[in-house]
Amino acid sequence: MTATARTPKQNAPSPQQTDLHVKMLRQMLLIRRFEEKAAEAYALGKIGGFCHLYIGQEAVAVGALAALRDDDYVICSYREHGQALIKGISANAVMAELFGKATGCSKGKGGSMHLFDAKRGFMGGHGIVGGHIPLGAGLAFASKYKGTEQVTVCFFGEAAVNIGAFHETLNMASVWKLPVIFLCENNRYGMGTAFERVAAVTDIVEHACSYDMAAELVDGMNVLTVHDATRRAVERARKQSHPTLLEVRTYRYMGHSMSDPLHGVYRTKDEVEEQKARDPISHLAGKLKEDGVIDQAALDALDAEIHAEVEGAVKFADESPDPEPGELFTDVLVD
Amino acid sequence: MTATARTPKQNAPSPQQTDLHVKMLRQMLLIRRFEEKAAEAYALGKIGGFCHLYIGQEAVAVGALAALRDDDYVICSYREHGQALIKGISANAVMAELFGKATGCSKGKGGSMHLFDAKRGFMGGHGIVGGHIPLGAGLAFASKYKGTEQVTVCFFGEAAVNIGAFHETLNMASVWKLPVIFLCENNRYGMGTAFERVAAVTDIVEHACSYDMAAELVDGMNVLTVHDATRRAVERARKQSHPTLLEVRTYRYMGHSMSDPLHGVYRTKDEVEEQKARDPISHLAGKLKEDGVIDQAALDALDAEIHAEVEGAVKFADESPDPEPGELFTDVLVD
Amino acid sequence: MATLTYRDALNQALREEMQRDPNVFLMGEEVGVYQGAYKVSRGLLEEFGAQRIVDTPIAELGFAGIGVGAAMGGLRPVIEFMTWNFAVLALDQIVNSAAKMLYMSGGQINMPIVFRGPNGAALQLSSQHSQAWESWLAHIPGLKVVAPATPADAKGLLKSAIRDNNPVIVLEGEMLYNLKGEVPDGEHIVPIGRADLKREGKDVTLVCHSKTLTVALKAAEQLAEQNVSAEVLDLRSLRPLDEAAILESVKKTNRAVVVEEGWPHAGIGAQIVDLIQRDAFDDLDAPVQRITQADVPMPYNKLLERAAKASPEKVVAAARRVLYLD
Amino acid sequence: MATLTYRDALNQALREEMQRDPNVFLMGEEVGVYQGAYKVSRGLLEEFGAQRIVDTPIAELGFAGIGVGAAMGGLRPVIEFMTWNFAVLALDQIVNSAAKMLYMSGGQINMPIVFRGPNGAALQLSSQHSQAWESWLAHIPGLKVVAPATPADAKGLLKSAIRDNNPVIVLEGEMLYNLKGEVPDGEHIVPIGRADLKREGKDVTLVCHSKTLTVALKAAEQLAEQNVSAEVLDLRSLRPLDEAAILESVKKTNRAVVVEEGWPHAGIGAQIVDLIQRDAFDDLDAPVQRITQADVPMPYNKLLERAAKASPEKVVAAARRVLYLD
Ligand SMILES: Cc1ncc(C[n+]2csc(CCOP(=O)(O)OP(=O)(O)O)c2C)c(N)n1
Ligand SMILES: Cc1ncc(C[n+]2csc(CCOP(=O)(O)OP(=O)(O)O)c2C)c(N)n1
Ligand SMILES: [Mg+2]
Ligand SMILES: [Mg+2]
Repeated sequence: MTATARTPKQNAPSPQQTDLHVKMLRQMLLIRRFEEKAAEAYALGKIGGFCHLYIGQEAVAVGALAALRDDDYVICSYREHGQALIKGISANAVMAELFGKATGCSKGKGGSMHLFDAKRGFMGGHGIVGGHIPLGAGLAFASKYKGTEQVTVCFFGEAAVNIGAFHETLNMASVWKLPVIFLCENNRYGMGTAFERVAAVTDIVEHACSYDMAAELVDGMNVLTVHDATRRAVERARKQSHPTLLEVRTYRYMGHSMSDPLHGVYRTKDEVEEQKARDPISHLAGKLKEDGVIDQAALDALDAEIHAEVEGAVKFADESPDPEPGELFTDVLVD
Repeated sequence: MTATARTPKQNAPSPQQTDLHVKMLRQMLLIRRFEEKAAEAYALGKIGGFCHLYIGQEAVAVGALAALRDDDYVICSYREHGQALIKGISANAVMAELFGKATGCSKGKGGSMHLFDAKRGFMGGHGIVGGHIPLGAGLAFASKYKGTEQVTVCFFGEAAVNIGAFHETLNMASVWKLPVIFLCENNRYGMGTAFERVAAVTDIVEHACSYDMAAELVDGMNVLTVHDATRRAVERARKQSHPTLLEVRTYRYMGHSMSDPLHGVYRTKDEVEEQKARDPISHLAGKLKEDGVIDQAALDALDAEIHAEVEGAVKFADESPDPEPGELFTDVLVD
Repeated sequence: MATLTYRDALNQALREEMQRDPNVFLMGEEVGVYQGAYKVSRGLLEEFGAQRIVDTPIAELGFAGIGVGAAMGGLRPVIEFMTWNFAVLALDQIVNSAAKMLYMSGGQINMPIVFRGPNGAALQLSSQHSQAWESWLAHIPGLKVVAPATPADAKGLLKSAIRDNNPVIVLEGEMLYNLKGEVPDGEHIVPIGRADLKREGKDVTLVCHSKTLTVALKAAEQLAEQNVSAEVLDLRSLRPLDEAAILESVKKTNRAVVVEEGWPHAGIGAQIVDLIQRDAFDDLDAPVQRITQADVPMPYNKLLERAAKASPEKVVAAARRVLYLD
Repeated sequence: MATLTYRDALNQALREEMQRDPNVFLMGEEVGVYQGAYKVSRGLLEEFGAQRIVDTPIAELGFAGIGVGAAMGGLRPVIEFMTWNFAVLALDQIVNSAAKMLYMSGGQINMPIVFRGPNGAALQLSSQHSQAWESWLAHIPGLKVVAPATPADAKGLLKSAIRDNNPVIVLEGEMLYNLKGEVPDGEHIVPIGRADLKREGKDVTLVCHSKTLTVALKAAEQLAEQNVSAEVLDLRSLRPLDEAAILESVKKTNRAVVVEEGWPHAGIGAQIVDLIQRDAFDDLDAPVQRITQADVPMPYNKLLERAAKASPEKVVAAARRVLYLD
């Protein structure tokens, strides 16, 4: 069992690595710009209900998913726009879902909290805290049963560690040696509650001891660190069929959901600003510039391209039709 | 945090200690003989439903409860005849409850799994595995809130450690520093399932680490060891309002409940016999004889007296009336 | 008498009962520092301190059970579920511990506990966050279940619930928190088990509760324009039901429509129909009709969601059907 | 055709379906080494091995959810609850994950999962171990709910449930496991959603399911001695309900008594009454009566327990009432 923060070795990156890094930068930017657009659309009343943005946490989804095969499974909580986009759902289909349109990835029936694309292995956004953790183990159970060597990554927030489902599942995943990665995005708050106010032990990796599970504490503001740790966990899952608990320390810049204040009474504005100084996108962009991989012009071009993509997504969503009225009664049961 | 087995210091016992030891011997014998009678009565159809005997585990209830004040709370699973008897419910009232009679400690409405005596701080037998663990913490919450310095001991089996309620509760008990002792009777099996088949980590004390809680591993076949460990935990609860997790290693001689086979397919007859060689009653009786505190004649007399008590309880239960038919509709709500 | 929102009426009830009885405390997610997810507990942490306004981890089963244990230990807990959607995780403690403790202890252990929080669909929260649980909860003996529709009833019923020595479920309407109404100051108590005639009429009885009161009242207005006089009976309590009030109204109007927020199959409305047809059989001039949520998980899309919910138009149509007007 | 117990009929269904489809597996407490708490899975571990007969820890919420996840991953899990009393801990997974997955994914994810186990009171198991959950489960769209009363139906419905691509709840009767009856060998399928006329009659319809079939059949015999011809309709499926069969029978007899095992308030029986009064209003010669469990937690004492349960005597009395014989 390991429970220590590791930093990747500082060798000169290979061309493939450089390509990967640029790709990850692009992906993080896509999430960032997408979420900014979603916030705008929410303010305009085009998106309704709860809408939980991922801004600040982009390195986690991007770093982790870069370690996966296309046929691996990803399953998430309600804060899943980022993972959905990176698992291959188009910005159009995600935005249209937020708009509740028929062209959305869940046909407008799921909304922000329930994005799905089963064909791409994106097994949903789920709304009950902790409720999807056993589902993640179940997906891994199926892969192991069928011998497909697929790996499942299950993302959840640190507050979910206080709920029973987390513990029941980690125990079974360990007893049955399931190829699953429990990836805890520790952004320090569950809604307005700082984790240390409601958890006796704040290092989530500690829980791995009770389940004899491999674990790693990871800097979630660094996409490369996240990628490395996830690769190790994926290998453990794919080769040995062993589960891993990853605690990835990250930070959410926005309020819990669109209806919540940006920092509120539970954290200071200063704290938020301090954290923004560790921004994962600026961090990687800076590094790539330093390494001479890209320059500011290339970065600007990339950003413009992404801007166009998400603007296009808004337009697509806007112009897409609502589901037919009859859709109310379909998909309750299959024949 | 401590998580080691301790043995009491081997000084010559004081007269008070000797009295206590004899009392504990008597209490263990009472449970043993009571349960034997209950088994007989069950076979005769006088007791119905599920009936979980405590034979083999007597040292746990007796040792632990000897460390309590009268106004302390005890709360248990369905395997609670022993604790009920030691918390001060008469053998008559317990037996009558098993017989479903109006004179039973729950008026015949609860049965074997739901013995209650609120005035004596015996807060029930409960039937859903793990379900009473939060109740125990809640009792401790109330004592702390009111400043009564009462301690709560919550007994449960090792299989309950796999269920969410255990984890949610330990976390809150630690965060809120509740004066509660989580006493896990690890008898190695939950029904027909050996703990190691369904738990990733078999030392239950390990879970205390995840909740920053004091813990102790205790030999449950030795009533003195149980008593000592519980006294330490009670002190911690009463003086500092700190919770403790006690893992008490014990063994059940009988089947899971009266309808289950004695050993079945999940354990060997030999294993059961081996464990019986560590019998807590013989062990203490032997020690007291060795120390010259009692002789065989005194022991026989004690046993005869207890026999008479439990025979009396059977007679009492037998002759007691069933509840009035109208009782079906009372106690659903109070006015 | 002041004009208050439903939210503030609940807040007032909590505050007054906590002032009155030091054994009353509030526990739940975000009730303290954050002032309540829906701000029902605003200001209470400041007034009563962290011992009595207890922020919990996300552990519904655990803290519901701790509440039940605290009630066994002599306190009067008010357990807030951020929404009843999450309380599904705590049902074991509500059903097996709270509702049965008195009975299985042979009458020894009272259970003065309140479980409260918003129930039912708000706007576009999709299927896992839009459930109305009254039919499940009202099914359970050993519980009382109330569902206030107005600020005054919210205050009066919550006060009754807190003073009750039995476990009481208080179903608040998430969409009602901003609703304003007159609320009597101080000692305003609404007894549990008593329905309230919110509008008198003679042609048809509209039976409703919680959010469907607004639906029924709007329907009654539309019906009035069509020369149909609808009586609107707000149940307020779902367990016990005010059977006498229901029967009295139906015996007067001879026709009824039951409007509920939840799903139809084995819903609480079916129980009301059962009562009416059994005890007012000869008074009924038409079969009782029900308007419920569509029998589907709640969709996210706004139009589909609207179509799924009970509406005045649906109630009007049902009323016209029982009057054989169409 | 062999004579089998209800237990062995279920065992046969499981075995045959597991032989037929390697994606079917059984998971639950004590299903393997211990051969099942009620021996429904006897011999299956030996035949199919530990990968397909999976013993779990006591973690109902967790393993129900793992089952749902496995179904999302393409398997066909059969999740055994040792009894449905413990499944109350797993309701979040049944309601929020299994029942809604297809809908909230916009039709992408099928949910071919079975949740099964004994439901309702056995003998003197007291309040926490004697609950009948059909009314709760049947309330939920996205689920199918069946409750077989005979060995043949047990086999046929479990086979249908396992082959269904939707989540199916199979409520077995703990008191029925030893019941013997003729069971067709091999491919015996009972379609979900189809009631079965277990006895024909013309004066009154007794609607029942699961354990109350025996009660209704005994009542019908007693009624026959009193020259009353009772028809006994076994619902078998509670969601979807065979509405046509219920209405057809009531239109023939013009009177009905609904017998159910659970509590009355918002029970499944109320839904049947609602249906009958709405769609057979003019055919009804008397209000429909219901016989249910007494509206109390189940007591331990044998006599009280007996008094709490539905009985042939109570059904006979209700039948006489709807026939205005008393
Ligand atoms: C069981 C349950 N309880 C409460 C909620 C309401 N709720 C939604 S998100 C949330 C906070 C979760 O925090 P965390 O797990 O840290 O994830 P984050 O939002 O930080 O990504 C709460 C309390 C819920 N959805 N489910
Ligand atoms: C939630 C729940 N699941 C299953 C059961 C059935 N059951 C009763 S006791 C038991 C085994 C419990 O074992 P353990 O906790 O070790 O206690 P022991 O019986 O050994 O004292 C099981 C599975 C139950 N009562 N509650
Ligand atoms: Mg968080
Ligand atoms: Mg055990």
